[in-house]
Amino acid sequence: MIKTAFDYTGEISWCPGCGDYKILESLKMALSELELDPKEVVVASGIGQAAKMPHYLKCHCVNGLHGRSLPLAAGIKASNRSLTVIAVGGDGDMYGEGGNHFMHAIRRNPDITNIVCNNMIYGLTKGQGSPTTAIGMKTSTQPFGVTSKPLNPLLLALSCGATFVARASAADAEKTKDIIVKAIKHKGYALVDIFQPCVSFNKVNTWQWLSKSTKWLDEERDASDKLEAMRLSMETDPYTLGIIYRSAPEKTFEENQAPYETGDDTPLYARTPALENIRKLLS
Amino acid sequence: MIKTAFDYTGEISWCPGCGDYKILESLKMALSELELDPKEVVVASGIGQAAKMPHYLKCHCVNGLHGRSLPLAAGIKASNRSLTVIAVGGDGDMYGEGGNHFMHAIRRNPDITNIVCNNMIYGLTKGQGSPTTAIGMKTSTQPFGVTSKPLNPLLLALSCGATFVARASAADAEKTKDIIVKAIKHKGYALVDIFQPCVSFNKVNTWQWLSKSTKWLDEERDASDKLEAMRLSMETDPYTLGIIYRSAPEKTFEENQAPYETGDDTPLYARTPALENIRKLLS
Amino acid sequence: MDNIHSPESEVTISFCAAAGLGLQTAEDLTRQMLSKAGYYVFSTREYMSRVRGGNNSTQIRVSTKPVRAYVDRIDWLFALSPELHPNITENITEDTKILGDASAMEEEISSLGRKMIDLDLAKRASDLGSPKFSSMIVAGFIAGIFTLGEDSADQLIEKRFKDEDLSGKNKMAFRVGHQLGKEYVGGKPVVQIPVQPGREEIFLDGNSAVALGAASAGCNYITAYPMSPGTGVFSYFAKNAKLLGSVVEQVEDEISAINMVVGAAYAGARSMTTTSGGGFVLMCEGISLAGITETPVVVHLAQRPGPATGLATRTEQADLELALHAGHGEFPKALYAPVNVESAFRLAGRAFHTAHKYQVQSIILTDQYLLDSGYDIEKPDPSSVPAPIHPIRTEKDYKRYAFPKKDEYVSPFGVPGYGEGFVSFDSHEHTEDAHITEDRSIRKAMVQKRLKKLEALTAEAVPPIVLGPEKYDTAVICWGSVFEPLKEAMEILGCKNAVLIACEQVYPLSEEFRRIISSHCRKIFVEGNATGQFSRVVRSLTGTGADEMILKYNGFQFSVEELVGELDELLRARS
Amino acid sequence: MDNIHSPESEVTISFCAAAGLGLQTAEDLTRQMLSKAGYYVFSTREYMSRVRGGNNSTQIRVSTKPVRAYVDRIDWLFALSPELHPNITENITEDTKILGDASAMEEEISSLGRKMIDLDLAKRASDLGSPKFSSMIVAGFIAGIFTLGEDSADQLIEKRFKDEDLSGKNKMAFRVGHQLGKEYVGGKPVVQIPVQPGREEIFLDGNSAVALGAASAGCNYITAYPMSPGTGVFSYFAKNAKLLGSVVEQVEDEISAINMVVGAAYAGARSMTTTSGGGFVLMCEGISLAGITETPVVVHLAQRPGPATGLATRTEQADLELALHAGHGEFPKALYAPVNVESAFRLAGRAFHTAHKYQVQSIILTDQYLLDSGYDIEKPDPSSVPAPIHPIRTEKDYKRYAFPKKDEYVSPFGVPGYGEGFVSFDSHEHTEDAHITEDRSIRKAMVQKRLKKLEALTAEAVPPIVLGPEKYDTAVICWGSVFEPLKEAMEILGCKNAVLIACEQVYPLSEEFRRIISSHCRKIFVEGNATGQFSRVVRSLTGTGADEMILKYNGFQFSVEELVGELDELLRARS
Ligand SMILES: Cc1ncc(C[n+]2csc(CCOP(=O)(O)OP(=O)(O)O)c2C)c(N)n1
Ligand SMILES: Cc1ncc(C[n+]2csc(CCOP(=O)(O)OP(=O)(O)O)c2C)c(N)n1
Ligand code: SF4
Ligand code: SF4
Ligand SMILES: [Mg+2]
Ligand SMILES: [Mg+2]
Repeated sequence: MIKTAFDYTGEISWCPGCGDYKILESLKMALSELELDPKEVVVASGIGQAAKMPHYLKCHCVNGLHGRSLPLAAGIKASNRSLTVIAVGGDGDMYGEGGNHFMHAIRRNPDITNIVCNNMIYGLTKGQGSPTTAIGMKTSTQPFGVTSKPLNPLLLALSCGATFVARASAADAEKTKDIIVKAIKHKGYALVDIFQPCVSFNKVNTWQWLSKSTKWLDEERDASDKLEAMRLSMETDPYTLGIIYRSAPEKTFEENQAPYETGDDTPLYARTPALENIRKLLS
Repeated sequence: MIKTAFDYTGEISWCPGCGDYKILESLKMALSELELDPKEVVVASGIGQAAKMPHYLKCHCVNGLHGRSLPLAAGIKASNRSLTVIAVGGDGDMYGEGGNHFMHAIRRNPDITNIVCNNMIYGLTKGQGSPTTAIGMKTSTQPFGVTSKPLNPLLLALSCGATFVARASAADAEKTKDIIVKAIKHKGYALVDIFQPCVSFNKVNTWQWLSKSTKWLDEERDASDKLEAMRLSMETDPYTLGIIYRSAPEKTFEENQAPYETGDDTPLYARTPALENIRKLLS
Repeated sequence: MDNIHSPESEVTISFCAAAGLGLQTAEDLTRQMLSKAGYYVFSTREYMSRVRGGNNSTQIRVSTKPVRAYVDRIDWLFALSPELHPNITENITEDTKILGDASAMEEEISSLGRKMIDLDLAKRASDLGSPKFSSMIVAGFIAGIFTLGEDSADQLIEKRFKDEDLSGKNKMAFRVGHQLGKEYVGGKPVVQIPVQPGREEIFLDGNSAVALGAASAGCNYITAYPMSPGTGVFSYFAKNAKLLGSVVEQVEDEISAINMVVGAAYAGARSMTTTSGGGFVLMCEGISLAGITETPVVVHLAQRPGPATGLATRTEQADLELALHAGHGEFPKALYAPVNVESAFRLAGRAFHTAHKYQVQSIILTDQYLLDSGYDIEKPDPSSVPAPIHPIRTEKDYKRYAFPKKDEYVSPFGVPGYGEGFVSFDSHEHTEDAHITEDRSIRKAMVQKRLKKLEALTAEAVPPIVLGPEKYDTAVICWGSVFEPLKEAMEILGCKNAVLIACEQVYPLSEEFRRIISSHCRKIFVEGNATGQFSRVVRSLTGTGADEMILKYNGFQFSVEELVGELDELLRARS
Repeated sequence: MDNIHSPESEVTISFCAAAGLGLQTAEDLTRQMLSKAGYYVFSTREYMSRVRGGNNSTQIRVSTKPVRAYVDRIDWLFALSPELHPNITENITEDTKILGDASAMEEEISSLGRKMIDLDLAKRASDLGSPKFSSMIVAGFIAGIFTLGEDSADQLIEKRFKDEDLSGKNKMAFRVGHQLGKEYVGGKPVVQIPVQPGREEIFLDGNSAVALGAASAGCNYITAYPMSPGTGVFSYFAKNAKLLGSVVEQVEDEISAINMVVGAAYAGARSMTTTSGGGFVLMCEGISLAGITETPVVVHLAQRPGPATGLATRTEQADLELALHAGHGEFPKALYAPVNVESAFRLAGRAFHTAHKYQVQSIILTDQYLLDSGYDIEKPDPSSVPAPIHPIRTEKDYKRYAFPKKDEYVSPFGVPGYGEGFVSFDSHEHTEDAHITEDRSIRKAMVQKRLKKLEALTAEAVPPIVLGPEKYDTAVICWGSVFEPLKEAMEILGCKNAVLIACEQVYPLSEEFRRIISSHCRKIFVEGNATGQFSRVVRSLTGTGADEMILKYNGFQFSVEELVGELDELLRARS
């Protein structure tokens, strides 16, 4: 493994063989390739195995509530625009408990990168079905098989108007790194959903399944056709990997906010009360 | 107005000219056309102007919390399968506060009909932007114009796997009635999003706008092409009205549940504890 | 007592109309011109949860002395829409003058056994070109009965209607009303204009006061999901976002609202969210997050009657215990309960100060009555609010949750991107540098670290307002918006042996309040809820609660007269 | 006292291993074979919030007398993974026998100044064909030290491993261990097998007890969003859905969980949802909805340490006040706090009964310790649980919220589709037939209607368990899972002047409890939280709270020894 400025040296509590290690590696490589200063990077998460990731990086670690990383991250970004803000979490975290924030964060378009370690299972709570678990898969709380249709996060993001939608794979750290780099560079909200084997609880979507059931898109293709993106995101045999959709960046959440409208990017912590204007309002 | 078995005769607190009156009319006509017994019909809602609708119908009126009508309705349906259950509410109710339930109810596929009175505004709370408000529209809480992208509920429903997705219009009570009839008949979750002028707070999406900016689909068309449905739901000039998508019904939430698996449809209220089986578990 | 109002020194005007009739303009104008003329004015509103129709009312009390509370009495009733509600009809007396359109209202008024004065508004307004002018005729009429000049509202009208033609027509309507009013009182004002004490005051309602107090404390990030009556404070910020330099975001739900302000505060913003009980319950998870992460946030909880949707646009004080125990697990917080408009401004500022000084969560408990009521106050000084505490520049080995130095209560507050350190944040029990731990002794120490702040919060708690004699045998205790009606009631009763104790901070309890509560007097709690929540909180913390309670929970504020009656009875009962 | 345990009558075995080593099988087997052999067995687990690695422990107490509580003492320590935690290392004494693989553990054990017994498990297991057999060797070893037969687990192994080859190999591994163990004790059992009292008992843990109690009450609709430690009850229902005839749905979030069970209950299901504090806060909105709509629902709140994520897999009792004040607005509820496994079964049933009888919300407060602990109990009788109350057949003019008849507390409960009436449901303040109203007097009457149920809930409240002398000067008061350790501690102390008062219902308080609390004795509250929540609740309701408190909040249950120590000190201090 390449050394980066983001390397954490303490213990990691994931299971040996977990796909999260690979995603962590890709993320560190991406941050490093972008030559970001760890002190300008905030990685925010919810709760879950994937959501432990901020603890395993040398940068500002923000570990919030299950499902709530996106509003947390948007709050951070809009308070200090110079920070690079990444929201990371699991499929349950982002699409289950956090589903509403997911939809509306996309509409709001904060300039953050959203990485979802999609292992199609609830890992930390020991193997219940997640919103992306396949129909029929048996779990501890669905012992007769999952019955709800799996969510398609790519399609969902597209339908909410995301301008950068990608799917990567824990099995290909390098390509995943490339995608994360592009996602971070993309102005506005960017989704990177990453297939991730959970070796402890998901006996269906394994490393082997991953290599057999996915196919990378041509990197050079024009990814701006939305309907085509939708079609690609619905393919399941094999599943499409790569940047499914990318369109011109749009005005971000922060850019729309009053404190920054005049072009003054001073972070909110450094600002003082608008006493003069308040006096005006009181007259 | 035609008289139906569902007519309520008390006061209605909507503004004169509100699109909700027309939707109420369509709903009553639909229920009546289906010859449903009011005592077998439950209309459940959240909070908002549209969500007052159950009070204005003669049937079982269920008026729950803002955003929560879908889980409430699913709970009712799965407790007594003989009831016809309709969940009705506004765009804020269903797509804002209730956004997560919306996504996941579709995945769960309870046999309920979901009617959304989409006035692209928060009516009851006096005119704030809703998830479907157009960018740039000025409201009391977005005095400089809405900045988030409007949600496309049809696309969202399609991307979550709904098997019946339609958009109707308060301006055409008859056609809207037809669609509601079909939605109720459809086994499983069915979405009917209905454009509804809010004469008090939405000065953009008016009755006039409605007539100018929408176009009905041919009723006879085959609506089973999903990608085509997605395309249609993204059209905005004009907006598409009609059954955007309809595919073969799938197993419902209730059908998947243990109490009904053997084909016994006795409602849960009439069941007794499984004492013998509990004794078995205790041995 | 100097402040007791008499029929000579005051009149009360009530407007009753269906929602959506646009009476707001007439009300605002009335308030403004009377206040400009030197009267003291108080106004309050009660309204149904609907956009058009129904019947809402606004009360405007006009006096030669300061007025700040809701009364039953109605001297002049402008009954502009049918189906008056009991809060009006029950208070119509022989002395109430009822005005409006006979064509619309006569039947209803006579069924009440009363006569009405026909202003023939609809016709007169139509003659002027539109039914919309009705309300301007009413405003003019009021100017007339106070014998103000017929031009007394001209400036205000011009400000309101930029269009010259429209403004001209409104002035005309005003004059029509003015003529009628003046004639009606025969040129003798209903209340003499007070001698102008050269007041430099400003009309402020609770909503603006909370918003401006927060802004003065440097609030620069506010979120909300709309919910009556919590939305007013948010709308104020939205409208003035550019002046206040604040991020203002309406979010998808209350869960997002709280998490976003927690994120913002972590990054150094001074953030607040505003809601009502039904939204607040959804924020409890996020408040717990702020608790364990020691993130300073302010939550404005505008109370309304519950449970669930309850009475969406009405008033109550029934979310105190909810607020106190908001969030799972144990962590300290500070609860403020403004008692009036000045208090709302001051405490909003204080809430920010406390939150940031002790890295805790401040909750401001208001209610619909407080927020929708207003009067002229001395201009509040924004620099009277404590200046924001800025974050430190972090060192390389910065630890966000470092155990505080001796005699300190908090770890130094750093923010990401300012300094050499990493500023982390963790919702688990954590180590000093904000990483997950399950170590038993760290857990224990961190719990103690957080809870120890209660000492400081108690030491700095706002002492209660104490009004009345030095020696007393009875303490009449209230919190929040009940204060002003109760104060006026006690002034009227002229209680010799009873003091009024009003709590602006309801948790933790100040030492001063604890002393009073532990003294051997009779305690009467007056609260706007059905179970005496504050009395229960006080008892849980001190062992002493209410001996008697006066409670109200029908969606309305106590009126002065009602409190006079109930208190008098209780006070007599003992003596 | 007959129940005091001595080294002769009991041994405590602790297993320590990384998560994911599959030790569960060995533990289960040990428990089962010892219990079959006639010993009384108690087992409890504590574990980290991770799937693999770390270090978790299971304690199995084996005795000739009933055992039901957690102790510090460790007689036999199977240390199977390195990095033992302080809860283990601090309790290793000279008498503790430490067993495991020297290759993995010797260094660590000697650093503790102790010697270990090398079982050479890895090697022996590999010799048998797979490292997985380690745990079976351990189980066999335990059989050996108790001198059970080498075939004592054969049936159990066959049941567990259907595959004949696998089952055979496991039996072999067991025999290898058995031989070692037997040799080690020289054929003399560590504790004599008790005389079999012909017990017809069943091992039950808290999770199964709550689930089976609920099922016996007819629970036929359960929802959850997974959250430790609330998931166990849900998984039990999921696994047995077909036997129990229950709708079982894992939902998208806790908000959906509560609203779905409210909808189900409205339609006549007997529904429950299960969660922990962080999910419970999200349910408060829905509980308030159930409150105003008078919908009977049961919420199982499995407590763990907070705030926020806190210690996700550990135990605490810090959500009592949250539960009591859950939901905005004011409405009655009933709070149960099972004290042990029997109590969990009984109270789960009771919670349903109360909820449906009074159309209120019952909350069952358990905690991780209670849920993950178990012992052999007399088979509970499902028909001892009150039978479900069935809805009425509605008449044409049915009114869901009809004011109750004199001396009744509830409106008759109808459901849609059964009878001639419309059964409506409204989250606003409503009329008798469930339509929105803003009428002041109906509001007041409806608030009173709902709150009046508290009278009945109080009258029917479960009285406390009172153990000890008739005359006493000290009451040691606890609630929930602290009961069993406290009971054992007090037995050991042989308190002559102190009674143990354990509350199985924490709200409303029973008359019996109120009588005790108002008596002039010294009150010591023992609680698993940092602030003495129950004592505060009691004080808020009675004016009397704790004189002293023993509190613990580091994520672990009180051990018997700890309570003996702390209580002894307190009791001596006074006398
Ligand atoms: C409000 C709330 N509900 C439930 C939980 C329990 N919980 C923690 S992690 C998790 C799911 C983890 O699954 P996922 O997000 O897919 O992450 P993974 O562990 O698979 O990486 C759940 C349900 C919680 N912490 N908070
Ligand atoms: C938890 C919660 N948050 C906020 C509200 C306040 N509220 C009531 S209705 C409403 C929005 C209404 O808009 P919509 O759902 O579009 O319905 P409409 O009135 O437009 O028909 C809001 C925000 C509430 N009742 N509950
Ligand atoms: S449980 Fe699954 S997701 Fe979690 S660490 Fe283990 S392998 Fe990874
Ligand atoms: S506010 Fe709008 S949506 Fe509500 S009743 Fe009036 S017109 Fe209809
Ligand atoms: Mg997952
Ligand atoms: Mg709307």
